[in-house]
Amino acid sequence: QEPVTACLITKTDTNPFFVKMKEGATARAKELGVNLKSYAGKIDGDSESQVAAIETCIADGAKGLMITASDTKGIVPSIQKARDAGMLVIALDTPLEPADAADATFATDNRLAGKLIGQWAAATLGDKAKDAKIAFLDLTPSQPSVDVLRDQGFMEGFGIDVKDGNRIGDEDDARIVGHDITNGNEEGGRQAMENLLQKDPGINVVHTINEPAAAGAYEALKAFGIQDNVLIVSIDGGCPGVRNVADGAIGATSQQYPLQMAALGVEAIKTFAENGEKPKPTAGKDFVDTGVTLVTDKPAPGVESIDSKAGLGKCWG
Amino acid sequence: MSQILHETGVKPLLSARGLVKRYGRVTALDHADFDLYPGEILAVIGDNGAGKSSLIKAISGATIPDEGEIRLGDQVVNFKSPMEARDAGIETVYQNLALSPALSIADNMFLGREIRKPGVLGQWFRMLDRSAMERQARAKLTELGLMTIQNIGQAVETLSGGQRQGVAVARAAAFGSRVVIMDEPTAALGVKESRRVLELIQDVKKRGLPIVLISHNMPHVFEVADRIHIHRLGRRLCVVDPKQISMSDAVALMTGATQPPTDALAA
Amino acid sequence: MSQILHETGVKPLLSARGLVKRYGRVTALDHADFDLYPGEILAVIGDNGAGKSSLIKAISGATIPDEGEIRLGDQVVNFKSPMEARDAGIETVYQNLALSPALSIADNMFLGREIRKPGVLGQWFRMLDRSAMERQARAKLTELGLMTIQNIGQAVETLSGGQRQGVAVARAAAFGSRVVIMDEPTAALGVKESRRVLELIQDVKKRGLPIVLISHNMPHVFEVADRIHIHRLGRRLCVVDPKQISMSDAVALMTGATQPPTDALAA
Amino acid sequence: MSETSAGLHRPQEFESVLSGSETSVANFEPERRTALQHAQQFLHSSPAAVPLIVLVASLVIFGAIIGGRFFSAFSMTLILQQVAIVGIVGAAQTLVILTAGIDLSVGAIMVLSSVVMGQFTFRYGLPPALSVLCGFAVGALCGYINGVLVSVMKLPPFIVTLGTWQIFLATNFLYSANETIRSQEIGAQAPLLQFFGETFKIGNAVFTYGVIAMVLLVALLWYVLNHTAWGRHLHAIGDDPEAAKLSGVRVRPMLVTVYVLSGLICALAGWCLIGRIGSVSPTAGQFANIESITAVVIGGISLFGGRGSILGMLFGALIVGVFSLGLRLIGTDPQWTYLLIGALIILAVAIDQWIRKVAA
Amino acid sequence: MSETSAGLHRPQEFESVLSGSETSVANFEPERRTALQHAQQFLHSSPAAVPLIVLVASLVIFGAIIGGRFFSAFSMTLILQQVAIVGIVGAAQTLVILTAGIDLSVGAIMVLSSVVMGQFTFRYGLPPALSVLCGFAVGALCGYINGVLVSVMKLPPFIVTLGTWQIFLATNFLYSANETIRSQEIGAQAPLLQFFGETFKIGNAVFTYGVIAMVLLVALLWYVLNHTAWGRHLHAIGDDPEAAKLSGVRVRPMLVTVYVLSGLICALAGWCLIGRIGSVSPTAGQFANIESITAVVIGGISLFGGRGSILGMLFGALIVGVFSLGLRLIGTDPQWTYLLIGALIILAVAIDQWIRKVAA
Ligand SMILES: Nc1ncnc2c1ncn2[C@@H]1O[C@H](COP(=O)(O)OP(=O)(O)OP(=O)(O)O)[C@@H](O)[C@H]1O
Ligand SMILES: Nc1ncnc2c1ncn2[C@@H]1O[C@H](COP(=O)(O)OP(=O)(O)OP(=O)(O)O)[C@@H](O)[C@H]1O
Ligand SMILES: [Mg+2]
Ligand SMILES: [Mg+2]
Repeated sequence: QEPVTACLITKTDTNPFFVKMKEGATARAKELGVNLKSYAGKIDGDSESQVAAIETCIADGAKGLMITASDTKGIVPSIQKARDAGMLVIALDTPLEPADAADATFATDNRLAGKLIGQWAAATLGDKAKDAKIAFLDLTPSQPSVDVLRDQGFMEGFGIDVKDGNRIGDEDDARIVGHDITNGNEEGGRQAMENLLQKDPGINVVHTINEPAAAGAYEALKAFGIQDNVLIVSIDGGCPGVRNVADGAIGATSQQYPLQMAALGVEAIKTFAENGEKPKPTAGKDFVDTGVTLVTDKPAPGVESIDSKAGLGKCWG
Repeated sequence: MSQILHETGVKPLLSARGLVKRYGRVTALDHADFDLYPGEILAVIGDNGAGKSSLIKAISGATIPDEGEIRLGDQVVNFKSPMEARDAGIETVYQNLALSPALSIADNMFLGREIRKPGVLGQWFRMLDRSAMERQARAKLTELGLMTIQNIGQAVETLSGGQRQGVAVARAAAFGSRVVIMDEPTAALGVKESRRVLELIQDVKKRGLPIVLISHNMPHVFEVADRIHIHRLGRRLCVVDPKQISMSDAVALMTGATQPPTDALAA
Repeated sequence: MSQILHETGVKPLLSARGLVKRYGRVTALDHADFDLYPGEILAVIGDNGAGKSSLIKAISGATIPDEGEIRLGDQVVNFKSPMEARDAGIETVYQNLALSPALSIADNMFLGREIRKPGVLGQWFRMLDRSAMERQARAKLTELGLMTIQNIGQAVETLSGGQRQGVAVARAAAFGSRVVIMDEPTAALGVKESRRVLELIQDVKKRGLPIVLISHNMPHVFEVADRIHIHRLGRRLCVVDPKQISMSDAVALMTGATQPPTDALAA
Repeated sequence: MSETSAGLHRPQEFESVLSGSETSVANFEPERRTALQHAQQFLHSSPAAVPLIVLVASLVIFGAIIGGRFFSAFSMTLILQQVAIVGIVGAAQTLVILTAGIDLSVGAIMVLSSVVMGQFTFRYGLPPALSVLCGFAVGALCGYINGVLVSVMKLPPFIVTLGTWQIFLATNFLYSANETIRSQEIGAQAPLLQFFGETFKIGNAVFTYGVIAMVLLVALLWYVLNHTAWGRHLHAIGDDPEAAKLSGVRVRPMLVTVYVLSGLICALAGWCLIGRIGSVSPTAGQFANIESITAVVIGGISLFGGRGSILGMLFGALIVGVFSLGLRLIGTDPQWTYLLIGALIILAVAIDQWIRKVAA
Repeated sequence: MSETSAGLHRPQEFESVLSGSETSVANFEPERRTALQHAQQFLHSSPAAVPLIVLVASLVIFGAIIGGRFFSAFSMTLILQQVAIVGIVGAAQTLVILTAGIDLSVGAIMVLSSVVMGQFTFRYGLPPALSVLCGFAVGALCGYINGVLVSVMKLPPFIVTLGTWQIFLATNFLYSANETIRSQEIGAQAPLLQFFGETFKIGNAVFTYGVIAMVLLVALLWYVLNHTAWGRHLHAIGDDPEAAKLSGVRVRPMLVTVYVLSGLICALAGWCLIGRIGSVSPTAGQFANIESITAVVIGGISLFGGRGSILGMLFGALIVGVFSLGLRLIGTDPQWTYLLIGALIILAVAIDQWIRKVAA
């Protein structure tokens, strides 16, 4: 009997998050004897490559595919083709729009992840939260859904009126110094931080879209000599990020579990190939929540968290 | 309008008055005049940089003069492009040839006046009639007895300098219906090749077309020219008759060693 | 080695034997020979495409011949680049001039042989001595009496064709220590400018340097040449003495109308 | 050498001997031609032959390695589908490159046109057919801007399109407010926009109308470039614009036309893009410029203009498609694909250079 | 015109009159020069003047709009810091473009070198200084590959570097396995790698060594390009490679040297990059090629080679930096920055063209 073929399609193959996702999937696939093929876009937002990858999987006769979609709306027709070809489609990390376009979604609750760091920041500042000065380092100008969910989740957690919860930038809270884009990397993080500090050097809270952006922001703060006066919060929980928490560069980060996501995905496809059973969503949610945990060495009252040592044990990358 | 050195009564076919052309700080044409009479060979001579090429470029539509008036027959013309001058019957061989290296000889000869297939193919699909063009190109080249080219479809870049010059001259001679202008057609050519071009010029004249010939080669000029236009410092200095003036005198005028007699002076 | 048309005993300064150069399907040089004797002006004539430029390119290191041997004095030389030929004292004015349009006259004259500042600046920081180069360039141009250029620092692209040719010729004449080669230096020049170049050639000869002159202008060739190398179909057909042969005979040989007498034939 | 008027109108004496000279022009033929030289000669005279050979060879090699999964009607037509957009944009790029230009803004024009088609329908409620026309108008306008800057202002095409690329792309993001229009909505309200994504089957082979559009477009342009005066003029401009102008080609209007046409073709690509990805997404097509240039280069078209065949571009695009699908099916890291395509680009010009040098 | 041997060695008769001819070369001077023409003349003779004027003007305008927040020593030096990497890569790009080439692979070489510096230290445990040397060696090797393909194989630089860009970038990802090395680890174990990120203050002005490196590099190259034989030769090659070769410039080795030098400068940029972002990240520097070409173009350096000043490139980079920071401080959408920079690119060449045309 031919081994089950499964596909993993990530946004890029250069971001450590997806690299680790691929590693987790590969390791589990090897254990289970699944033949795993992985594909990726060239850059974040490169939907055409993902479409081509889906088509390749169909041509390849794969039994199932896992995808972190670059264009969550745009990819749907291609996903439908894969499902029509009898494949199990699992959205990893990023839900599709509509979410039921995939057979299942294995994801972090990004809004919750944002909310956790928001709550932590508010609790850590205590009374000073009333007149905090907050910088938002976002992903790209196109406001992809992760960006929106994390950003708006943070605001909810911190106690900012989000207005339209599906849009960044319509808030009018005086504590927001501004938003800038980072492309999710160190370079962008540093430049965005510098620009916002130029706008208001009194910034004391920085929300970053991911840990590379946080690392870049930290470099900028260090160059300004104010790194100790500013709280940086982030989301990801990759090993470099958790170590940055341990070193105090990042105050707190919401850890997600890409390896587990991918591993669960591979298992689900294997099960589906054997007996046609589809995975069921987590109770109370419309997706399989792979969990999110706040990692910080300065726990704040009322926010559940683990310390960086524990975080390091579960980190990826 | 003075009709220099020509029987009164005959009107110039092509004439220009007061042409001015400036390139940045350089004034290439400084109120230049020009007259070409029917059926004659008019030589234009002058020092390097005197403005000869600029003059014929202005006349043939390759540049638009800043000032001045050009008449073809009785009409004032304003050529905006070489195409328009060509449509009016003025064909020019430019100093730098103006052939497209990668195109074939036939394509080059018919560039801008392609023949289309008859019928629907040509009218609706605008399909070129390659074989007709090649046939005609071969016929024209053979008729002018200019060269022995095996393959009329070969790219111009594979031809020797002399052969290329031949194609350019043949194109002008074949299609010029009112005037043929040649800017230093023999400058890079050997003795034999130059001779062929001179013979060709005389053939064209026999067909009744007037020719403008720019050249630095005095013996050639004095051999073929009916009148000589001497250009100096961006304007026409005078027009002389090669039968009544020696080469030495022409060269002296051209280089500024002597001044022209007043009766030969342009208007 | 036959020493054509030259007193026995005197050895050629620059000679070549059996040079072959192929460009794809074209054989530009087909076992060509060449001899230049001390102190002479050797003219090279031939039809377009006969291979004259290819010959002097091979001799001056601009192309590397496929076969054949070149000797300078008693030594076999293998120039890999024009630089090496120049270092050996061979200066060449190429048919297409070889000047850099955006560089100044002085920069062009000293290209590849720049003068550096004396002392630490020059040795350690390799700084150019601009003023020395400009001074020397001006001196050389004036000494050769070739032109009236106001500003030695102006870019070559702002010069007229005649002036550019002047700079190229002056550069070769000024720096050539053993041989000066000129490929059609007067092709695009007017009567006056051509005359200046011919005078310059004779000046250089007076300084004892031998000169190779390629030209299609028979009167010029017969005026200045001591010997005439006739090139045909990629090889040396014969060498003739302009004092003992008429222009007609030379042209007849060059174009293949007659065959050379056996005693003038190359080895 | 006494000079008398009697001497006029007669050739100089030394020229009289010319009548006896050989009449043939010096003509060197090589001693003997080797098989290699014959091959070079052939390849030189048919510019699309090399990419075609490479295409066939890569099909055979991948077929041998991967087997039936690759060498099936389904896979072959899949490659065509995946290549359709690049092929169409590549056709626009070919026109521009044949005039010795380059168009870095093709991708931006494509996506801007597709966004206009979508937003005009959904934001302003125009009938889809009208929106499509508006999309084409925008493509033509963008091309017109490029064309005027290149031909009238005489600015270098590389710089012009480097600038307009950023301008058109930014306009696209600002205008669309980064909003994607969902496939379901389009399917329900304006299926015309997805027209080029519709498929039909012949046996196992699956074609989309986008593929048909690409093939027809390339065939049409091949005809126009090779069999009409316009095509000849375009080649002449790329070869030597000054010579073209002097020998009677209207260079300026031709150049404007070429860029406008390129813009229109990009708009067509934008329409096909909606069909291909289903939705209207302002972030699509980021690499269309590099991919189209890659196809053109691998297809053996000279970046210096005037030389090459549009068929070569099509083969070039297909070669990239074959490599991408083949390597993905083998399961190599995508980075190896990029690496190989990079090597392929260099190899393609190296071969081209070699053919040209030896067969000159 | 009878021909006798007595007639030899004498000029033709008509030439004898030349002794009386005017000795001056035809010389046309314009009637009178307007102030505009004077300005054009000045701008023509100093190629870096236009970008300098634009730079000063944009500083003044943004200063007027934004006020002290923008117009402070601190902000000014911040722009310098943000521009340092582009300025260094732009210096490499300038060298290549002056030879009428283009280098699309600069960003890939930069990031590959930085990855080598980091990985050699942390993966193999080499001393940081040695790793840095290895990084430079890799940069030089990449440049050498480009140089050989361009000068020895005679392939067009655009295509060569289009290919090697993809090759070097893929190599970078494959080799690094996409692993980022953290700033804290580098700071603890190999601070040398972050050397160019260290800052020092003069009053309110904050400088990094990276900024110093950029300024010194540009100054050095300016000297070399304008005051040494090597620099003159480089200009001559860009102007007309055939002419340069025939007048005694060793074109091939020069070209190889230029590309190797470009690779080395990119490696330096890679080192500075580590300093700037703290960590070693294989995904950095993706847009360095476009950004450096933009700086060069806005700086008034001709893409056709031979013309322009490296100082212009520096001003060009700074103009982009001023616009980026200024627009962010005003609070416009980042897309407006791209749009304006696109317009700036076109404007820059248009002005350049105008100056050249009228002052020719
Ligand atoms: N396109 C141009 N741009 C700038 N200057 C030009 C241009 N064309 C001609 N000139 C200048 O105009 C003047 C006249 O040039 P033109 O070519 O008409 O002279 P010419 O008499 O044909 O000389 P030649 O005998 O050398 O061909 C020269 O000083 C030349 O430098
Ligand atoms: N770089 C080259 N590539 C291909 N063919 C060449 C090259 N250089 C010369 N040839 C060919 O070699 C032959 C000899 O050319 P060459 O330039 O030496 O002739 P020439 O005697 O100098 O002619 P002219 O009097 O026209 O200058 C010609 O057929 C020419 O086309
Ligand atoms: Mg002229
Ligand atoms: Mg020659």
